[in-house]
Amino acid sequence: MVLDIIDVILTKYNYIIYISLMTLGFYGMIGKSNLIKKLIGMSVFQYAIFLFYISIADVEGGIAPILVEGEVTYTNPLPHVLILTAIVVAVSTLAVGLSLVIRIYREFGSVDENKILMRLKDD
Amino acid sequence: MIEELSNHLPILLIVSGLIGAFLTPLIGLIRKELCSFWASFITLIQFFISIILFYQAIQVGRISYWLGGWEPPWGIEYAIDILNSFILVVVSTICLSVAIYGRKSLLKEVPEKEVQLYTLYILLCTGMLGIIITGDVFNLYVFLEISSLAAYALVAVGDRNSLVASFNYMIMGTVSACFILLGIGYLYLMTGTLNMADLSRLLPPLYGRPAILIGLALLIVGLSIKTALFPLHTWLPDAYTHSPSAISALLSGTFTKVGIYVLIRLIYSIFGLEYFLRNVDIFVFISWVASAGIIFGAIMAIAQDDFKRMLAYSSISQIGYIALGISLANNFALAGSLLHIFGHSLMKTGLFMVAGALIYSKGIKRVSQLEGMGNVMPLTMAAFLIGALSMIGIPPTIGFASKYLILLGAVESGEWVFVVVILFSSLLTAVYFWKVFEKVFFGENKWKKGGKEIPLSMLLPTMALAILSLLGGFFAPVLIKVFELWMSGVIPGGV
Amino acid sequence: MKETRRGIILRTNAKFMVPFILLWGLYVLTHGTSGPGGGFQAGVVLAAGFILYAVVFGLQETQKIFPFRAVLVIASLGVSIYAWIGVFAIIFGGNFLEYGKIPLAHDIAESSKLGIEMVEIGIGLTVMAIMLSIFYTFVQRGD
Amino acid sequence: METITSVTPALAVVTSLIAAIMILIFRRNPNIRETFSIGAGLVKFGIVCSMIPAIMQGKVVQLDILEFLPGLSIKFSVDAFGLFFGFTSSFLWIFTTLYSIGYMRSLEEHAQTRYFFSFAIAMSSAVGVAFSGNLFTLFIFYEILTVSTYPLVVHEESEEAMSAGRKYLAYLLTAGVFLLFSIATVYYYTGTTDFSFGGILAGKGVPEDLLKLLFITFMIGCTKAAFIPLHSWLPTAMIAPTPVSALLHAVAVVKAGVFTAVRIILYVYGVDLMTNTGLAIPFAYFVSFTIIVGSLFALSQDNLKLRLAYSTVSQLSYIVLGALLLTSSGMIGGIFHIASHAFGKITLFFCAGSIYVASGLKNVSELSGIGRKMPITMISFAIATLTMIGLPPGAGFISKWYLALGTIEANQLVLLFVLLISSILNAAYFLPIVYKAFFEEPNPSNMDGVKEASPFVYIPLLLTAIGSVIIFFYPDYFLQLAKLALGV
Repeated sequence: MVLDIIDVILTKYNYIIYISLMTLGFYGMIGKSNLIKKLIGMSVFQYAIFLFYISIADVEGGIAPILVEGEVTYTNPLPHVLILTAIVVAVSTLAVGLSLVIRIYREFGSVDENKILMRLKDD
Repeated sequence: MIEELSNHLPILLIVSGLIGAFLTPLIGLIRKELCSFWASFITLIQFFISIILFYQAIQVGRISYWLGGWEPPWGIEYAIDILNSFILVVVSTICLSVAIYGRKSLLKEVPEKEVQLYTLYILLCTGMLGIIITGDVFNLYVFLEISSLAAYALVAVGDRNSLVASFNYMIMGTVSACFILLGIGYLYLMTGTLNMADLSRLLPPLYGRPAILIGLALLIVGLSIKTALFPLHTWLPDAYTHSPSAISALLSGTFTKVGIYVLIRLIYSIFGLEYFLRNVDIFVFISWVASAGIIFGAIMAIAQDDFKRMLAYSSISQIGYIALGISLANNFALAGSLLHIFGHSLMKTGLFMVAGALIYSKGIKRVSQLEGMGNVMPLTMAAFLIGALSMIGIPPTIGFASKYLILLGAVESGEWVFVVVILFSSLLTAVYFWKVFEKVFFGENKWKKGGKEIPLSMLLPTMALAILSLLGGFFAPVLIKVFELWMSGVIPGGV
Repeated sequence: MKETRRGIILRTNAKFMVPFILLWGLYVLTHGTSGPGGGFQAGVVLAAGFILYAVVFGLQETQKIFPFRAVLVIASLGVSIYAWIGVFAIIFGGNFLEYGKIPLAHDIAESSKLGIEMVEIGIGLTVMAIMLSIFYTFVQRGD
Repeated sequence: METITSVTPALAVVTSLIAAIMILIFRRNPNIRETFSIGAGLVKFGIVCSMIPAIMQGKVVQLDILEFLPGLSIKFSVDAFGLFFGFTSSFLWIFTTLYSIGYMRSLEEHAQTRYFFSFAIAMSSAVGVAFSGNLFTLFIFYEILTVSTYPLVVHEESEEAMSAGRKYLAYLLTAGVFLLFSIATVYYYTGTTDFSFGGILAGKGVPEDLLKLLFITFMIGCTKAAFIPLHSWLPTAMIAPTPVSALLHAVAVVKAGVFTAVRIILYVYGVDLMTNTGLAIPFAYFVSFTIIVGSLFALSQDNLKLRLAYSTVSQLSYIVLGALLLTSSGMIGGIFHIASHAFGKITLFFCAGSIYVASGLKNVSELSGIGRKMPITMISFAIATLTMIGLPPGAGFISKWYLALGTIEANQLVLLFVLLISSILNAAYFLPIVYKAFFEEPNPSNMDGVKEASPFVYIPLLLTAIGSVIIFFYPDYFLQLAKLALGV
């Protein structure tokens, strides 16, 4: 039983890592009231998924997918390419998020969600 | 040359949008006012391309375009069949009409920002068209994010509260996009392909695997957030209420519909109905949740005084109808859902345009201030009347046709509870619209002086959508015939 | 950001670094077809060069070299390059972005390579401009 | 049965829609606007009449417009029964338009364009209901009728009118929902919603319990027919201007409800199924309850229009009762009563409006001696009263005669007794008005200077009163139609 668990941990550690990171990020997004921290959580959340993608691309004994002579195993390049795109998307989202936070700060004078909501109610 | 180009329409649809979006700043350097015309022009092109594609799809059945000449499943494929070419037409119609409408409306509500607004506007439209047209799930994700990012930014240019609304929308939207990305990852992990047609070939042998189920669950949850399916709708009311009216009109008419389209594509094309009937009975769950959303949205709408907020809650309710139709999974209900996608786009966009017109001409945002507007802006209010009647489902409007089909679907499945839900919620819909009617048409006229219609460029799209939703009921049979062409392939047993 | 005299070491180093950063960006940009690299990375590196310059010498100084309007123009230009290459492929009878069909060189492989490189240049320019515009926007708002 | 395909039924419906648009366009010029109203009425009536020869030969005029799904289409099909209703309502529309012009102008009412516009649409849909070839089409026009009459009910725009409007909608839209449910179920089981005499539900494997439930939901759907306890919208709606009450709440809307009920009983369920399931007689008793109680309510009203409204509640159920007797005499009597009640009740409402225009009086107790001041109005009133009670020379006599025959044929002597009692009650609430009008001394405080209103007001009511007498003397045409409707 214990061995089984250890076995799972050893063979599927990539899943465990990405799920822990995702949960962490999710907590940041939902649990923190500071908008910047929410954004950080969001980034962690996104990057956890990227890690998942990268980890599934790995082929045992594979090398970087650059053409070489002879019989070799390559890792799967496709997820890398996909994640490259996804990273750009993530950066853009972060940029939009940050610019929103800046404007929110200038409008409400705070980046704390509770304070902002209080100020909205006062209107 | 023309014939040459007609083979490349799928990509031209997207490229025209991309070029259009990034040329907007340059045009803005010449003259800011030109931007809105430019946006109308680009969306007009996209509209025509969509129409032609729809026509071609009906003729041919399925058009496949290989990006860079790479054969799928290696390359990205734009696959157009009757389903998505129809949605293309719906979305591009709304994009075009809102672009024309927005010229005056946006200028008034958000002055001095034309360049950014229209760049994002075209990007949003193009992103949505991209989601619809693509036959590659990862490409779908990218387009989804392009349009979402544009949408966050567009929502944020509204009033003071819109910033917070946009931020929440962004957080929810990102969670949804991540779920979708993760779901795609699981499907890729299991099948090794990203092409939709390929997926639908490779999935059946893997039906029993838990990883497939996880992927599906993630995708459905992610898409439910994007479509604002109850109870994941929390971003929607604020986002629609506080964004500029033209943007609310666009988002309500198109963005949620695109999400619904992906849901339909996922359930009926990629996974296939077989999977849900045999392996995972998720439909029961979706249909109950959708029914709860129908009732919840309608009741919340009754309680609102803010006109746009009322419409936003009404959207949640109507999206519930579409989802219910999808989950009933028979011909009537599915045809009804597709029709309701079309109908709801027309009506809800039209209604938000009316809300924008009220803000434009009188600065009115609340239902209680609407007294006697029927005398001041008769044509706009006539459009409102038609749209609202269609929303309630009064014949012969398109709203009636689609709701009736979904009702037939519910009867056919023997789900009497949903029959009651559909019928009861029509009455609730009548309640919240009638509240407005009473004020508008029979209220005391407080606006004796200065009664004036909105400018023609705003009035025309509003009226056009209203008239379309009135006539849509008459086109419904034709559309249903077209849907049947597609449905006969995805629903076992045929019509 | 106020115009203040920064430390001389900082400025000298920056003056020394910026050309190399830009040069390296160009290298990455042009080698995307045959090695690791490409438009995205190059764009970010190029933008980093200008951002470093801006951080050290101030925003106004940078905007003298690279005004906000120019950023917009370059961003548009980059995407246009990408799009037009694709459209050229259509004009020469291929599918969108089917570089092989564009008669840039004698054989298909060579014109493919050139086509991709031109697209990468477009992407690089756009990414650089967008990164810069994000930076400008944030910094300007801080005033 | 021989069918003819023709666009005539659609034309009849579209005529008043076009008129409605024209009314909107010429809203600034009342004379042209009213010309269109009258013109459309005449044209429409002409179109309806043009179908008479064919129908009289036992043919059916049909037109398929749109097919949604197999068996689910928008379809007009004019048979004798539909023509009966269509003819009656379009004929009376002409008079009502004339009367409306007189009434609205005398009172200088506001929003006249909205009034005539809604009226035209309502008429369109009433004729649409009459000419519908299937339940689906019928439902469409049924709902349009509900919506288009709402502005007429709330015409006054007072707080009271608005709440009356809300009640009106609450009842009728809910009813529509029930009707829609029933239609969907029928379609699911039979694959069609087309009417055919003898019924479409029989032998389709519908569980018997569901058949009964469905009948109940159908009848709730026919709330427009004002069965007690779903009647209370009708008296409330009396706040509308009198011409509206006259045409819509005595002829078009309520008759659409009754018409639908009879369509469902005879053309969806069919005589055999109604007998076999044992639905007919219990429901006939239920309807009899409405007949008696409606009359009792009417007795207790002092407001003239309310009294007429409750009388309508009671009289409408005669028609349904006739259909439920399932004997040929009963059914003929029921169908015939559509016409005789229409002519009688519209006259009575016209009279009530005429009195209101001329003197501003609304209550029965104030009417002493008015017959001397307004002889034409009150003589017409007296004639119409005869029709309502069922005495010669009123058309109501014929329908009640056939109904009575029907009860005997059906061996339901209790129902015969109900008819008799209700006739006595009718007499009890109408004759005192006539007596007051002619034989009591006028009260000078409210009778001074009262004289007949404009000819636009009193001529239509005189004509409709004469009409009901003519029907008594020449009932052949209507009887023929009624018999054709039953395939006798």
